[in-house]
Amino acid sequence: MTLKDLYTDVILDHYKNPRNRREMEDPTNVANGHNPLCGDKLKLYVNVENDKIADISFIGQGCAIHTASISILTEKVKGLTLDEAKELIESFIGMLIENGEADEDKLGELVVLQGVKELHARVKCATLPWYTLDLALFGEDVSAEDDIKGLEIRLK
Amino acid sequence: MTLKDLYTDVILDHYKNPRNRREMEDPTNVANGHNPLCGDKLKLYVNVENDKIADISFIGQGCAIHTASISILTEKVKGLTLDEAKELIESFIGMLIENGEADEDKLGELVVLQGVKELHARVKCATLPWYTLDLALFGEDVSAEDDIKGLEIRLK
Amino acid sequence: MNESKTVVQEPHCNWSKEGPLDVAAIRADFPVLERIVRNGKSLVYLDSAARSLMPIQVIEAMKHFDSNHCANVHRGIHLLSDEATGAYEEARARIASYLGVSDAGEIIFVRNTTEALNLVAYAWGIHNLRSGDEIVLSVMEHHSNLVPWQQIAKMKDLVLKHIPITPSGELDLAEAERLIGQKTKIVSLVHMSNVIGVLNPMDDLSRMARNVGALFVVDGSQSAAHMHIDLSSLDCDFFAFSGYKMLGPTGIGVLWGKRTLLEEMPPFLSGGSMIEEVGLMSSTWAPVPQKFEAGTPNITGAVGLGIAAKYIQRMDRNRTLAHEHNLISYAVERLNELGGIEIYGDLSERASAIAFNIRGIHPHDTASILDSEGVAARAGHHCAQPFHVALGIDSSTRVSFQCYNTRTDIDRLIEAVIIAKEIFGL
Amino acid sequence: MNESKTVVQEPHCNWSKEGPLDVAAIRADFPVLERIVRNGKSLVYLDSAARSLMPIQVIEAMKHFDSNHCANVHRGIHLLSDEATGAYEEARARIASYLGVSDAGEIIFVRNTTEALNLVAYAWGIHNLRSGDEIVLSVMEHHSNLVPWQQIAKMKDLVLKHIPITPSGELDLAEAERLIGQKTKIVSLVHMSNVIGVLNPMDDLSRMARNVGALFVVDGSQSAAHMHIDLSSLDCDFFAFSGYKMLGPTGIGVLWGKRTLLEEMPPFLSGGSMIEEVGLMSSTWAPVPQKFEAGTPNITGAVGLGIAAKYIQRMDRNRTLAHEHNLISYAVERLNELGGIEIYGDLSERASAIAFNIRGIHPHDTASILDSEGVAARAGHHCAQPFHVALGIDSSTRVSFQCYNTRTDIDRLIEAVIIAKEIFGL
Ligand SMILES: Cc1ncc(COP(=O)(O)O)c(C=O)c1O
Ligand SMILES: Cc1ncc(COP(=O)(O)O)c(C=O)c1O
Repeated sequence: MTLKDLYTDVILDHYKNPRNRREMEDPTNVANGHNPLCGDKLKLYVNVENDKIADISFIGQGCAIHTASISILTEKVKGLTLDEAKELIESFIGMLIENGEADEDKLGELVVLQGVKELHARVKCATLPWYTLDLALFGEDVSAEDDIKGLEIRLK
Repeated sequence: MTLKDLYTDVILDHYKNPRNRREMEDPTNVANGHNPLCGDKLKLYVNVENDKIADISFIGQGCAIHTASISILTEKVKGLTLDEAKELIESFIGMLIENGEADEDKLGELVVLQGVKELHARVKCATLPWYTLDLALFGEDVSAEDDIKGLEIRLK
Repeated sequence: MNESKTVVQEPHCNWSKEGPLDVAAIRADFPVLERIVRNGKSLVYLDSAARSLMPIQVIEAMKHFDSNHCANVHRGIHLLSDEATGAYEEARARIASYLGVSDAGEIIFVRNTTEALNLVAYAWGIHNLRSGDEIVLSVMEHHSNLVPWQQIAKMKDLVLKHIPITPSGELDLAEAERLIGQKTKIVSLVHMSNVIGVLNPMDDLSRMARNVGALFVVDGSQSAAHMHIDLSSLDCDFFAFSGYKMLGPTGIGVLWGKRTLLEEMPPFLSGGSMIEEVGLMSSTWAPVPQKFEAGTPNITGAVGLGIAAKYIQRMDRNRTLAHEHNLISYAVERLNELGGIEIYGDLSERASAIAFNIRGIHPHDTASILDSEGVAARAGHHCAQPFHVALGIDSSTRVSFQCYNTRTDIDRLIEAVIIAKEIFGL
Repeated sequence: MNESKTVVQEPHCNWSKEGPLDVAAIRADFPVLERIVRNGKSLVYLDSAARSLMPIQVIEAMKHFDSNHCANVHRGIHLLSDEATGAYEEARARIASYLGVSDAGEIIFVRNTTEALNLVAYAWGIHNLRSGDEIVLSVMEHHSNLVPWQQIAKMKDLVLKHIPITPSGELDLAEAERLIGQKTKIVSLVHMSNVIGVLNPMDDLSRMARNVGALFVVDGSQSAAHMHIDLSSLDCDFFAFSGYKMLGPTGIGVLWGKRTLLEEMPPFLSGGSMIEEVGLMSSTWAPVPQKFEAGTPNITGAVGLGIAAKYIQRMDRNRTLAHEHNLISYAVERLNELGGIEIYGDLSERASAIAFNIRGIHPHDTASILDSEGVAARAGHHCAQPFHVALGIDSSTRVSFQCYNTRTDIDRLIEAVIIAKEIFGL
């Protein structure tokens, strides 16, 4: 794979114009994601209403892979139920971490990130937002402003 | 060299019947020799009168090389002037440490220890008594009971 | 991380993995055994307790790694660095498997046992020990399991106690029971003696430590090389050993610790690689095990150690131990036949080493004569001065064994001992 | 001791020792340079500041040592142990010669720079520093020269001060003069930056430290690999570096210290090999350098480092530095031509490394694209987070150079940067 195939227009577009990059005033759930190895940091705000993701946004900076991953994430999960979000998180992480096939039906646009799998050192760039979402939705005590130190352990 | 050639009758005789192994009541000079690497320890007593070694003795235990070296030493230096003793010390150490020829005229019986040179790890067994004598005669503050910690540095 | 490909291949071995140990074929893996040493004699290496030899599989794996994957670990995006990271973490996983540990993150790479024990003494000790607390060691310990505790004891005003030995050279368990009490915070003991080869009853000792809530630290320097270690059943908190005693290279060793303890402990050495974030005035720590691996590690050493572990696992530690037991029994029998030999410790079974003296010959002379006959043995206190004091001697001659030794080696030893006795007219 | 024969032969080199560096012939010594990496591309290795490659002479010397002289050092009477001791001490003497040090006993082998700096911080620091004492560092330091001092500062209630940088990225000497004052007990500074390749004016800084009677500690991790070091004229007290950055193996590094200081200092790690006599309750220390080398050292690593030092000395560090200066000037020129590139530090001369960013591309993306073109570079904070903060950035792309790099390598770098810009539509 040459990297022209990885850095598609979709990824570059999300990198240059990330969707939903803003703070949120009254989120129900918040989590911080941090990859100390590369310095990527993000804060994810979620507004869950009636078991559905009514709104989602983030702040933070990172590389193109990271930014595209979080930007697409916010678009894809808005409106999903918590169960549906959980399923998507698992599919996405499964695509990059396990040796399973990418489920195109479920993942849609997210399959553009599949190529990251071949670049071990970059996998975390793509998965960090998803682990952070998992934490925001299903972690313990995530409504508080919790600096999630342990996150990179799960990424290792 | 097989070790039969090193462990001659002379060495074994001195090992089994070391000469002048006894404490001394009123020595003028004392030094302790210690090789922590192998555990050899000796205390050397000298009685210097009118610039001559009137009496010399030692206590301590060690291997055959060490014991023969100290035993022959006591025999050889008794009666020597300090200058003569210094010369002998230098000849002996020179034989084992430097690449010079052994001076048989000066060293006499001591040449039986020449073979030790080929056994790097054993050279200190043979030289320790001589460094200790040097210290006893010419070191600073050696009339006191001085535990010569630094000795093995000089042996290195 | 997603490591699909193996970077460092497992060792290829030509000998059979079934039946008794095929020592002749195994010997062919050890290039040092081809050495001709003093007086044209072929080498008989009986000093494995000081350092074991290395099989060509380990030497070649390291050479291959340095020739192909020479890069630093962690953080690197480029292929070589990714491969080096993969190989380093593979080595960690191999050591975990060697020790029966399921969480490879509990494996900390250090230089040697000494550093591992210092790490525990400093990082756990400084922060958890209070004046008057007691540490129980034994008189059988290697200096590395004595001196760091002496240092901490001085710093924190602690009390050191030492389990004595019985006349047969074994730890005195009745005394141990008495010494390990309510004030005991750490019990740190050698698993297998590097002097007389006795295997200590760790289950009993662990139980005593557990009963009083003390940490149980095991110096596995010798045991890791000679017997099957299963840390899921050996109930200890820390286990330390060095690579170069188990067919691996120098400069790499292991501290295994329970994750919960490691996570609570402050770091020991600090600097690059063990941090999360660094500010000018303070920093936060990376997770375990990185927290304890400051600076660039011995990457190639870890790779070599991983292969050494696999090599030993292929031989099967039950097979090698049986082989060594056989050899040692034979050696003890032959030495005893000679007469005039004092063997230290009155043991029914010895692993790895025999310490003895020929009456009337100082061990340095013995070792020199053995050396001149091509037999590499060690003489001295073997970094266990207090143990020698307890045995009532200054020093001893030690012969120690590994998978590659044979009965012929012992016959050569016996011949050399006979020559020593002859030379000394005994 | 009486070491007549050389155990480890000096490296044999095929290239000419006169005239300009014969880089083509030198490259042939480095097996990794034959690697085909991503997408069938040959390797362009521009990550020597993280780890330099190893010449075959070093790799073979280590293999030869492990295959022939595999034994432990110190104390051993038998031939192999005597040879191993000889080789280890030979390595110490080679390092002394490399550093212009006449007393080889001042060379202490450690794992890496990080351990060396921790040793100074703990062993010297704990015993000599008092509440309120000041330590002066700089914002340019590698984490390894920041975090150990933070730890000691916390322990002993010390004050840390940091020399800032000027807009051009150099240490601000006027500020240094102001910060180094009567309360300063230690000044510890990096000799050559691992990020922007600036060479700090150690003579000026040393004078400032001397004026107030402070210790002067030099982090020579980068400088030891790239320039002629003469510790008889560089007026410092401690000098630390790692072997794997100067064509040697991982797992071995050096702390040089003045004998008088080393002799006064208590030991750091304790255990076997660093003791004189051990009792159950207390022990006495071996002389320098053994006092600081607890446990079995990385013998093979030291041997490899000794050969690496000789290899570099044969190339002649003035020649390699001139070669690297040439390359770096060319790289800077070509990068600047491209436009849209920010190079950090406005320096007339750079040694070893260039840190840059392509405007609009995150350095991780840059490094990945470089990697896919076969160019190994590094992206991140390079273990110098505070320095990046001072430069006003989060991270950078770093390319770094060694004797084996060529103009072709830089042309390949430039092509890859152009591809990165194309991919990102810049
Ligand atoms: C300037 C500088 N200091 C210290 C270090 C730390 O070296 P090590 O990881 O070998 O301890 C490095 C290497 O990355 C460095 O470049
Ligand atoms: C029982 C025991 N403990 C500790 C050590 C110390 O090991 P190292 O020198 O590798 O730190 C040794 C090795 O001599 C040993 O045999």
